[in-house]
Amino acid sequence: ETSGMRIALSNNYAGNSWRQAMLESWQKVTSQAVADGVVAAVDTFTTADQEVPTQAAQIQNLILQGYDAIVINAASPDALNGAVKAACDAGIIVVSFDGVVSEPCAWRVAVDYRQLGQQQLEYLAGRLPECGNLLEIRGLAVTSIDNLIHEGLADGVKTHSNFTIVGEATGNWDQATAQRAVSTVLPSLPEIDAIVTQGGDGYGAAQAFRAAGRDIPIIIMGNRQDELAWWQEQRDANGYETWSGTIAPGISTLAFWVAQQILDGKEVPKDLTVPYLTVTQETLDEAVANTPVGGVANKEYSQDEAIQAIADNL
Amino acid sequence: MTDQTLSASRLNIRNLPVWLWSFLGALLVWVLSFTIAGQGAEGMLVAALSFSVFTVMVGLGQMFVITLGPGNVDLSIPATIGLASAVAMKVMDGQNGLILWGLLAALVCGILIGGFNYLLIRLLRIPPIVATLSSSFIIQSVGISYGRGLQIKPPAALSDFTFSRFLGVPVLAIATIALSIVASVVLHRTIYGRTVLATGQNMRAARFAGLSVERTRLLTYVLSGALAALCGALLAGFSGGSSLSMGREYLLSSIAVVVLGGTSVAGGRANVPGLWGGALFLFMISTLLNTAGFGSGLRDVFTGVIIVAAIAITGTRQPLR
Amino acid sequence: MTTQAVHSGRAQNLASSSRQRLLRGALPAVSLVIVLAAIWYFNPRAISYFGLNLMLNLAIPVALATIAQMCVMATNELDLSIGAFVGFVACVTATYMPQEPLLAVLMLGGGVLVYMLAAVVIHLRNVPSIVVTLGLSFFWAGLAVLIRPIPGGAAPGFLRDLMSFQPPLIPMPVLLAVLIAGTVHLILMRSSYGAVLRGVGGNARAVHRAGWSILKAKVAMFALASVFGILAGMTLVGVSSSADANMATGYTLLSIAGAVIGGAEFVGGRISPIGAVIGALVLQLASSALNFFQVPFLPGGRIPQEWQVGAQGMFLILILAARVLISKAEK
Amino acid sequence: MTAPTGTAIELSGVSRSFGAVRALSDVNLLIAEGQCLGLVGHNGAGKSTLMHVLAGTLRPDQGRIAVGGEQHDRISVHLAQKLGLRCVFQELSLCPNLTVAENTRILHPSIKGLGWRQKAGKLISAMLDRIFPGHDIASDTVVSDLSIGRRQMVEIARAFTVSEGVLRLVILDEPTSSLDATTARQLLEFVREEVRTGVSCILISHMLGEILDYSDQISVMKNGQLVAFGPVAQFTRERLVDLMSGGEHPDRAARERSIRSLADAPVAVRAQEGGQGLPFVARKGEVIGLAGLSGHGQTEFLVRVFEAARARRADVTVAGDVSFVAGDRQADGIFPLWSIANNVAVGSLPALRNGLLLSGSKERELSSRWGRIMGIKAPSLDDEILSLSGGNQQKALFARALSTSSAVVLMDDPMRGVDIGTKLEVYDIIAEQAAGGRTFLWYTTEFEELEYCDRVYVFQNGRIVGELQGQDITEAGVIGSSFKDKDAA
Ligand SMILES: Nc1ncnc2c1ncn2[C@@H]1O[C@H](COP(=O)(O)OP(=O)(O)OP(=O)(O)O)[C@@H](O)[C@H]1O
Ligand SMILES: Nc1ncnc2c1ncn2[C@@H]1O[C@H](COP(=O)(O)OP(=O)(O)OP(=O)(O)O)[C@@H](O)[C@H]1O
Ligand SMILES: [Mg+2]
Ligand SMILES: [Mg+2]
Repeated sequence: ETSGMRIALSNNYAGNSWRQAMLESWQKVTSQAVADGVVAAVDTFTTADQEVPTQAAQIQNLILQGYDAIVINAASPDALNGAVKAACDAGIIVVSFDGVVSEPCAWRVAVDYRQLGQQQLEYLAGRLPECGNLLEIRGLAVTSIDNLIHEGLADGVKTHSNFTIVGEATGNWDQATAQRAVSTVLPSLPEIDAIVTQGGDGYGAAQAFRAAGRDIPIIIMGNRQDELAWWQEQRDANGYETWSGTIAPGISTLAFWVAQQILDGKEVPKDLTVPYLTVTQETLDEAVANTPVGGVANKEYSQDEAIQAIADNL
Repeated sequence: MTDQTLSASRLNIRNLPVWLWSFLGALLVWVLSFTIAGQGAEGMLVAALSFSVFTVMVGLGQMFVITLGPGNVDLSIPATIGLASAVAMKVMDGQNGLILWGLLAALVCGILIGGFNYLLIRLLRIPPIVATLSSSFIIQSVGISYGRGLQIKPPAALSDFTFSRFLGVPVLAIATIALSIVASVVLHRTIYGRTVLATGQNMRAARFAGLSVERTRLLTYVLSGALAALCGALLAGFSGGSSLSMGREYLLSSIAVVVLGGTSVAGGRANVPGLWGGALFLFMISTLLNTAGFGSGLRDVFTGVIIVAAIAITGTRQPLR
Repeated sequence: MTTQAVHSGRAQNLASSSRQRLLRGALPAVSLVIVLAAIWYFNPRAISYFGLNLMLNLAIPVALATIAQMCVMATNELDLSIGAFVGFVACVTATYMPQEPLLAVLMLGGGVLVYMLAAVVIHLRNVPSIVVTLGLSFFWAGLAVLIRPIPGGAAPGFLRDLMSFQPPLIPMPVLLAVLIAGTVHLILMRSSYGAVLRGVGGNARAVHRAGWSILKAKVAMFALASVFGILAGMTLVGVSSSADANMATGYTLLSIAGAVIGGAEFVGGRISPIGAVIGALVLQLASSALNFFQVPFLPGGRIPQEWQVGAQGMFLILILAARVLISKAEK
Repeated sequence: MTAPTGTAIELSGVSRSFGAVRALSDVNLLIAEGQCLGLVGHNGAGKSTLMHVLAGTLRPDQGRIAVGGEQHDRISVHLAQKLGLRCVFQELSLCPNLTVAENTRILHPSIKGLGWRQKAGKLISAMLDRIFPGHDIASDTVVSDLSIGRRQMVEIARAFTVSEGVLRLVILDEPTSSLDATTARQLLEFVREEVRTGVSCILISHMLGEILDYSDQISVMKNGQLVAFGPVAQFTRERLVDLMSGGEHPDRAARERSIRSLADAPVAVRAQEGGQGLPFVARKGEVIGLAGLSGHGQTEFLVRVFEAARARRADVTVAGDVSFVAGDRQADGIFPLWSIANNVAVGSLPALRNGLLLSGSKERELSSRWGRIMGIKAPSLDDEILSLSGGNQQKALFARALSTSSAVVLMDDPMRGVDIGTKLEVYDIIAEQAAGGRTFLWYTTEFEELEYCDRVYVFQNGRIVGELQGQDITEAGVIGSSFKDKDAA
């Protein structure tokens, strides 16, 4: 019974399409939940910058506001631990998703990023049986997500030793940054057969190749609409084939239901892993059709799906 | 006597125009980069030109602002780029026929932002650094609620234009060089430019000399906003769509190219060619470090060391009298 | 008798300009009171021992960083690297301090040396501090990434204890803020060498002509700044219990804004340590407490999510706009 | 006066060049103990440069300096302090952000420890009381709150304070340029008193009367060289002018006052005074003096007129454009990064346009014409303005204002530091231009300059308390008006 309880979302950034989709899904699902009387109130708080201390301060304020649970998309896995611990000490349930926190008292909802990295190599091994030069686009430096995907990719290269990573660029999961970074390394690189990415950066890489006037290799895509639309366009024009795998922004709604279930007294494991969202050549048309222009391919969770996901992880 | 000859030779180095240093730096780093890579000299140069276009564009606006004197700086450039790119893309709606309207809408948006900044600075007497920081927060919010963070694609013609080349040189680069020449003429040969330079040296004296200081300050902030907006619209064309975070890179780099290019942070002295030197230099540094295969940590360390070393070499010892 | 009349007129005028100065000096304090009152109005629970502790413990590192920035501003320079430096210090502290304290201390000492070296370069080569510190910001950020490629580490026990210490009656952050403001006020505003240091910002040539070394003064100020930067990084780790290389990049702008709210100016060596600390507190409260205000006429009674960022901008503007009332009288 | 006793300082063969400019060439100078040396010379003669060498702020290219019998190749700032050489520079050298006491402390490394503030405050207050009895400067005032005249007073008093060691020499580089007549006299009287205790003093001034009345010895400099040296009795005003100018500037007696009747001319400036002040009217072609003790609102009045010409104000009406000659050239006048030519031309930009763009040739033409008229002494007008001597900088500001087409010229004590030869020429230019229909509003702290005015308004406490005309413009008349009993009003 959680109808009297209040839940808050602590978010540290709202400036890109993924975060906007995440917030929109959250808004949609939680306002329905409030209307249905499942919980008393759900409030959303976003900080002005992507700063750890600001978010920590925000969490400390949420403690003062007396929320029953706080759902966090964290700016840092470790540096918020002080604030998260304070929340737990105050008897508040803390659920983190996407950017998860390492404080043991909190719950974590995430995808298996390492697996996501390995999977990219699996796909490429199927496409390029002989061998290949890879360009790796990294995400935001010093984040655990970037690190996990990177390790996954490294594992993949170890398994499929005919691949070599010949270059690396830091794209910060952002198309403009990725375009710029790829442009700086491109002139010095040999023929590239494929680009392994972390999502949000594939389209920028394609733009960089276009600007340099080079043939576009297989670029593993994220789930942004521009990436998918470009892929569809290329497929229609020249039969371009690739694969996409990332975390769906709707994972925020799963975190919400997890928090609600915990408040309800259900047993929930501290670590919840859900499958990442994939788009393949077959599902591309469907994915593009379901994604708003400029938005992100998404999946939102209902309460039942969430209960199922919890059960799967037990 | 030796003292004399020494000071004479120092005089010669001083006679080198300031902006030449940044070009020399860029050249050096470029040579290093393609030597390490063993290839790609031309590709690096073209890439550097293509991206410097945007840095120089916002750098021009920032340069005029910084020249207004100590404390003057426009921190709202990144947010303006983000918002203007969204406005432009939304108005263009992917249709070639609407490109001009989209550019116009972006410009209006930039002009309004510049005017707003000036109002904060003038009417509310807020120091520019904090005024533009505050307004950048507001612009971000406007951007979020206006564009919902969506990434809208540019019309094909705009995108093609930003990629087009003339004799191997990006057309956008040629256009921006022309813009720089105009800016240089405006700076040195118009009353507006003179007023900017005078205000930067001594605002009270500029007023007593009969110059219209306040109108000039307004124009300068508006100019900075407009150039940032133009940059936003073109950048959206170049990188295939608008995004709110697109301008983030330009917060530091717009200031960096201005000061690396020899413009005085204390105001009153500006240098247009130096902007290009500074922009090319910055881009070449990241080319070099990326080519050399450094991880992000080492890359940053070296970037820092190179910038400090470069500026220390070009500096001059000036005795206090 | 006649000269008496003349002089009393002048004295009045002088008194009014020093009254304005006083009023301007009190402005940061007034804005702090206003912010606290607003918070109390919307959430009385927050203005309590527990509440102040939670709301202000993260303001301490900001206040220390602001003081560091102010030290640099006092010499007419600007430090664009303070945020990255605080991040570097945090990484060193969380990574090495608990196990290898000596190494950590050495690295932090190296940080002070680099700051002093920067002052030497800036002065002797006559180059703008903005560029030098811009370069240094990359340097510190890079080192931080090298030290902590992924976030983590642990706060040394003494820092955790310090930051979570609960003295009777007055919350620790309040106590620390007063302590910091008081100490720096003594060093810079009341000591005799402090006057020389500030004089460098006011008129370096005059100080030079009186026989002082401007180089030494600048180096001293930068060294002081680095010491406060180190304290900021250490207290930050004390509060957040582990480190992240990017954790303090925002401190650069925050510290400048805090110093300006506190009454510092970019040229002329006009600074106010007490004001700077209050400015930092105001900023901290503004960035975190603001969004919890209940605004009756808005849907949901709160600032909508997409406007929360903008609301902080408006808030900053409102605080600084209060200056107009005083400046208007002044000009 | 008395014959030289011991030698305090001896300069021999001192030379110094700035690029092509030979500011000092082979100067030999002897400063006797307990005497006041008057140093005169045209603008740019090298007086300040020589003082900088003595104060250690400038290194001579050649030459030796003996202080108290000890030889030095050069004097560092530090050594100068140790030897007891103090200098009040032509450009003010106080830190505006510090209080008067803190500024005093900067000169005295020995004042430290607990209670240093009180010590420094007492020291400076006592000295201010001695030199300028009746001053109103509190030691805890922040210097930026003081008017330029009062800053000058603080700096002078500071130079005479002693906390440890000896005070050997005090250099006063145009100390009276920002002081009104009363304070200037207080200072000079004090200098006489002080030299009697054995301190030496160098007094640089363009007011030859001061030099002749208050020095023991006089040195005349011209183009970087010492052209005459001797006891004061050997010199007269005429001889000094002759020596300085090489006979180029024949000295004239004060101008024969021509009483012009301009009562019918159109009004150029009209200001209504709130309160009990008199109204202000200036007619086309008039030269109006603003008199009174310094710091009584004359500058503020000029600024009000200046602003009224650019934006409508209810209380002041101005017919036509105005231009402004700043007195505080560092704060209100020069653009330090620009050349002399740019600094001159900046006042007339609209007239220098060729279509939309400024014409370089027109700019050069204008600035070289006015550079010549004003006699700015520089190798080239493309040199930096800061390479000019103080007086020459002031001439550039004059050139800026006069080269415009403005109907009204506002002058804020504009002759600070201008040498006598140039002054006379500028007076002529002003008279000529006034005859041509220009109106001049002229605030001056020099009484002699009021004689060039058609009418004079006397200011007190920000209000106009008197109006003098024609033969009534006498020192006594002005002082009488400015001390008109205020309590009675
Ligand atoms: N820093 C400098 N750089 C170049 N030239 C200089 C510099 N300082 C002084 N000069 C030149 O040296 C000469 C002597 O200048 P100085 O200031 O000593 O004159 P002065 O006798 O004090 O004149 P004034 O009465 O106008 O103050 C001038 O021609 C001046 O232009
Ligand atoms: N009406 C007034 N009553 C009292 N004090 C005044 C008045 N007007 C001016 N003052 C004082 O004199 C100071 C200087 O004013 P102002 O600049 O007008 O003087 P000034 O005549 O130009 O003197 P100076 O040339 O020495 O600076 C002001 O800061 C103020 O303190
Ligand atoms: Mg001089
Ligand atoms: Mg004055």
